[in-house]
Amino acid sequence: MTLERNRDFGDYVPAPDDDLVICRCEEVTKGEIRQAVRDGMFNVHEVRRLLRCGMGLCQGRTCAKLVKAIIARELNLPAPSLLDATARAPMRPVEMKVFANEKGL
Amino acid sequence: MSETSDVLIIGAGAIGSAAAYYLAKRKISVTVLEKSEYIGNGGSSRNGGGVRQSGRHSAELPLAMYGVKNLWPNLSQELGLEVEYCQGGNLRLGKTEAHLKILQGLTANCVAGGLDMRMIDYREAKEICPYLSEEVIGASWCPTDGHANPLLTTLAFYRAARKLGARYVSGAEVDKLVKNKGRVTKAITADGTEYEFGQAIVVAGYDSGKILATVGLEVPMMPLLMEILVTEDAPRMFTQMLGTAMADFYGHQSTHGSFVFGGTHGFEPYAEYGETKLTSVGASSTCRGIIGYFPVLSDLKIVRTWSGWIDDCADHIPVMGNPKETPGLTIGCAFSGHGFGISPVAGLLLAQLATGQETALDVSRFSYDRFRAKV
Amino acid sequence: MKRYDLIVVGAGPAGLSAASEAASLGLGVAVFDENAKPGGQLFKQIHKFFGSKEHKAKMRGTAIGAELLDEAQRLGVEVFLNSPVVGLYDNREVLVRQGDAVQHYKGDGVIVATGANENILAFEGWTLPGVMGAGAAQTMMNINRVMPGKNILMLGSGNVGLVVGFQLLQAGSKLAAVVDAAPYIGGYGVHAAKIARTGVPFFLSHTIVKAEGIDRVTGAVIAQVDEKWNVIPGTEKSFEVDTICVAVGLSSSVELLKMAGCEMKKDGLGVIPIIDDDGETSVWGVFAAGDVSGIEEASAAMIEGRLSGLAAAGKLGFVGPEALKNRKEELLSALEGLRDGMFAPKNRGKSQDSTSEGLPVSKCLLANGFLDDSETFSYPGVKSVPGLHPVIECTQNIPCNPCQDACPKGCIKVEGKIIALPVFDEKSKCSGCGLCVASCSGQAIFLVNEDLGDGKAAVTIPYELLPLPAKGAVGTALGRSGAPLCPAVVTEVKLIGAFDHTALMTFTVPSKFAMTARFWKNEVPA
Amino acid sequence: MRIKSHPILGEVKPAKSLTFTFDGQQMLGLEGEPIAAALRAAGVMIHRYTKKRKDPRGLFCAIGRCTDCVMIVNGRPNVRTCVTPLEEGMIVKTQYGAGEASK
Repeated sequence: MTLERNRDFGDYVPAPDDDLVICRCEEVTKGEIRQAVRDGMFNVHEVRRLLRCGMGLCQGRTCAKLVKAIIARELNLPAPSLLDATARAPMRPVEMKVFANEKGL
Repeated sequence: MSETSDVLIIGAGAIGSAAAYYLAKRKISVTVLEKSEYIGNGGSSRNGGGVRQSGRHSAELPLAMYGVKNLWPNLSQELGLEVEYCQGGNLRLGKTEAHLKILQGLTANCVAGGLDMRMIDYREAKEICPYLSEEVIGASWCPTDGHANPLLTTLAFYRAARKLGARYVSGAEVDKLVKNKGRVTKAITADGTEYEFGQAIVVAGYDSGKILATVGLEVPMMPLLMEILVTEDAPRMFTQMLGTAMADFYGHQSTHGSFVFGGTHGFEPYAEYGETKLTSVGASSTCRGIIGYFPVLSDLKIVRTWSGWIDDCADHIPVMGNPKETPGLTIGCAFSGHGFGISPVAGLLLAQLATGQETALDVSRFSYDRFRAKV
Repeated sequence: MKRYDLIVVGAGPAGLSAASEAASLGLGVAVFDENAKPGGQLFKQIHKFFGSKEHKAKMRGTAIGAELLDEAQRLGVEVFLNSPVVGLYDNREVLVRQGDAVQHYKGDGVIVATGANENILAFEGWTLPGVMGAGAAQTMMNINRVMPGKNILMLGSGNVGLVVGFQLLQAGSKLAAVVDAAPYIGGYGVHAAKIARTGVPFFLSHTIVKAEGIDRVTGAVIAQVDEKWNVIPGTEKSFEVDTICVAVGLSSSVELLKMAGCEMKKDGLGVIPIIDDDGETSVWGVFAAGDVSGIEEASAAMIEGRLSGLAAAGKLGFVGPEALKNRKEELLSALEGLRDGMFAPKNRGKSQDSTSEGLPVSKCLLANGFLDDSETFSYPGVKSVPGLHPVIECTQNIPCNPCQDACPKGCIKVEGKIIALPVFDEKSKCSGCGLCVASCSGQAIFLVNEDLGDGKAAVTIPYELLPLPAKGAVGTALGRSGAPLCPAVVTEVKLIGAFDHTALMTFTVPSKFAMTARFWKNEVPA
Repeated sequence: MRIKSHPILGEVKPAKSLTFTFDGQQMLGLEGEPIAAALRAAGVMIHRYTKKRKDPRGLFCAIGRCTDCVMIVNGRPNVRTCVTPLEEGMIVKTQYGAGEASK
C-alpha cells in the first residue's frame, strides 16, 4: 500500500504512562515507541529495528501485540491493520554448539 | 503535494537514504520511492554491519577509507541517532599456510592503496582478541576497521532526511522510467502514479536491473541470498570485526551485546528472488565456522536468523555514475554484498553525481561504461 | 533424513488427537513437543470439561490427557519430548532440537498444533516479580505443586481467569477479587458463580491501575473505567496481594506456520492461518489444528486434530474416499455442536441478552458473577417440588450435556441441541444419588429438599476444596453472592469414585434458605 | 510454599530431594521439577535484574516463552529456569543484565 511518510503529527503530548516498559526484554518504553512513530517509523518492523523492542531474548513473543497497539494508536489506525514482524527460526533460543551439531541429514 | 522534484531517488535503503540526506541538507527537493512497505527492508537491514576497508577491491578502497576518515566518526552526532559505530579493527583469521597466503595477498593489495594493515602472528592476534582458537596461526589486522548497526544507520539517514524535508513514499514500486526527447524525465509506479524529476538516482539493489532495463541499460548482476544469525546478549567480549581467509563466517559483537554473524554454506540459491527464506542448514554451517575459530562462543544461544539478497556484480564492484545513454539518470547499484560499510560515502557521491557537482572521489572505476563492448 | 508419513508438532489435545487418528489409519507418526511432559495444557486443566460424553465431557483435563497419551502409545505413535521444533522449512522439513544436536526430519504431512500464548496487559508495576500470566500460576500449582502466591488478584473474567481463579482456591490461595475492564463477565456464568459463592468479589468495568511494591508485588490498585475505558478518578480500590494473575486472552502460536509461508488472516490483534475444513493451510501438506488455528476450547481442539489427522491420511492415500467422507462428516458434525451457543467463536463479542430458548440471560450473573435469587425460577432446571430434587442453575447456552446421562431416573433432559438448557422433569422421581451434581462441569447442580418436616431444608452442594468438613460440623451457609445467610450443620459428606473428586456436601438450613443457600464455609457466624 | 494435599490432585507424590545453591546459599528442591519451582517453593521471587533499569524480574509465563525468569545456571547466563529441570549440585545465581554474575 502506498504510504506518504511526511506526515505532521503536531506537537508531542507526553502521556502519563510514557515511562511504562512495554518490551520486557529490551526495556523499551511506551514513550520511546510513540516518539519513534513520530520520527517516521510507521510499522512494527521499523519501530523494532530502531528501538529493539521485540528483538530481545523472547523475540517479541510477549510484547508484540502491545507494541502494535501503541503504534496504531499513534497513527490513528486500527491496530489489526499493522503487520506483525516476520517469524524466523529458531523458535526457541538454541546454543551455537547445538546448531553446529546437525544430525539426520 | 507536487509529483515533481529535483531529484527522485528510487530505493530507500542505506545508500538511497544517505543520498537523500546529503541532498536535503543542500536544500534540494528530493522524493524517495520505496517498493517495500518498510524503509530499508532490503540488504540494508539484513547485512552483517561491517565498516571495513581491509579486503576491499582497490577501486573501492578509497571510498571505504574516505568514509572511515570523514563520515563514520561523526555520523551518530550528525544524524542525531546512535548508529553504534565501533572502530574496533578487523581481524581476518587463518589456520593454514594457504590461508595466510590469501591474507597476505589481501594485505599487500590494501597496503598498496595506503591502508594501515598488516599481517600478525597468533600471539599478537590473541592479544587483540583473547578468545581465538589455538588453531589460528596468523591473521591480517586493520586497526581502523570496525562495525556499525545497519538497521540504525539506515533508519538514521531516513529519519534525518525526512526531517530535512525529503519526501518519502513507501509501497511505491517503480515499473518503468520514461524518456522524453532523449532525457529520462519520469518514473511510473505500479499504481500508475507518475513522478517527474530533474534527475533520478536508481539505487534499488538487484531490482535496479529491471528498472534500468526499461531505458535500455543492462547491469550484469546476479542475486545471491545470504543468511545471517544473531545471538542473545552477552557481556562485552570484543570490539573487532571478524572474518576468515576462507570466508567461513564474518561478524562482530554489537555494542548492545548480541553477536551478529553471517556466512555462506556452499549451497546455490534455492529461493525465488525476493523471498527471504532460510535453508535448514545455513545457521548450522555458520555455527561450525564460528566455533572453529571461537570455541568460547559455543554455548551462546542464537535467537534469530534471517536472509537477504545481494546484488552481485559480474566484477564484484559497484556501478555508480551517469551513463551517457540516459541523461537525467544516476545509477548506484551492484554493491555486491559490501555496500553497507561504504553507504554514507556512496550516498554522498551519488548526491554529487546527481546534481552535477564535482565528486569528492574519483568514481570513474565504477562507471557503467566498463560493460560496454570494447571496440 | 528420517522420514515419517506424518509429523505432528505439539503433544497437546489437538496434536495427540491428530497423531492417533492418523496412526489408526496406518500412518507412521512422530509427535515432537518441547516440554518434558506431554499433554500440552491438559495436565494443568484439573477441572471437568464441558461438551458431550462422546467427546470426553465431565472428564478432567488430566484424565483426558492420560487417555489421549494411552491411545497414541497403543497406536504406535512416536512421541518425542524435550524436543522443541526449531523451524519448519521448505518441503515439510522439520528441524528439531534433541539433546545436544539439531535433527533434520521430513514429514510427508505436517500438522502444526502448537497451541497458544497468553496475552498480557501492561500497567504500572507489571514487570514486578509477582505479576504473572494466569497460565503461569496454573503451571506452578497444578504441575509443580507450588503455590504461586498466598493472596491473589485475578485480572480477566474470561474462562481462563475464572477457571484458574477457582483452581487458586483449590490450591489453598486466597483470591482477593476478579477484575475485568469489560462491563460483563467474559467466561461461562457457571464458572463465575462457583467463585462468587465462596465470597470472592467481581469488579467489572474496572481496570488495574498499578501493581505496588519495590522488588515484588505487595499490593494492587484498581479503578472503575468509563465506556471509553478511561479510569474514573476517585474510584480507586486497593488490595493487599502478593500476586497478580493476568488472564486477558490467548493468541495463537503461529510462528512455525508463518515461517513455512502459510497464508494468514487477521484475528483480533494477531493472525491465524487460513485453513480449509480439514485444517490444511495454503502450503500443501501443512495443517493447523487446535488453538494455533484459532482460540477455542480443548474439546474443539481434539476434534480439529482428528480432522487434520484424517485429512493427512486421505491425502497420502491411507484411507479410501468413502471411509474418509463418513468419518469426516461424523467429526464435522461433532465440531458443529461444540461451535454452537452464545460462547461460540462466531458469537464472540455479540450481545447475549437471551438464550436460544428465549429466556433472558441474568444481568446479575453477567455483572456480578452470580444469579440473583429472584431470577432462578426463570430457568427450566429450577423448579420447586416436594421432596428431594435437583436444582440446575444452568442459565446460558453452553455445549454440554453430561447431566442428562448422569441421572438414572431420567429427571434431566437436554433436548434438541447440545447447547439447550437442561430441563428438570418434575414428574420423575429423584433418588438423591447425586451423580448429576458430580457430573456438572460447571458445579451448577444442587440437590435440595426444601422441607424436611422440621422447618429445615437439606441442601447438597458440589465441594472441591480442602479440608472436607466432618459430619456434624457447624458452619455458615453462604448465598449465591457469597454473603453469609445462616448457620448450617453438615449432615453428610460423600465422595465416591464415580464423583471423580467432587465431594457432595449436604447441610441443613432453615427452610426459607433452601433455594438461596449454595455454599458452606467453615466459619461459625458471629 | 508447596501444595502437599490437593482436593483434585491428591497427596503430592514423594520425590527425591536435590541440593542446589542459590547465590551461594544451600537449598533443597525436588527431582523432576524446574529450577523456578524449587526457587518459588523456597520463597525466592527475584530471578534477575535488568540491564538498563536494574529492575527486578521473576517468573512470568512459566512455559519458556517470555524468557523473563532467566538466571545464571552453572555459569551459563540466560537459562530459562521455568523449563530447565533442577539437577543435584546446580549452582544458580541471580543474573544482572546480560549475564554479569555480580552487580
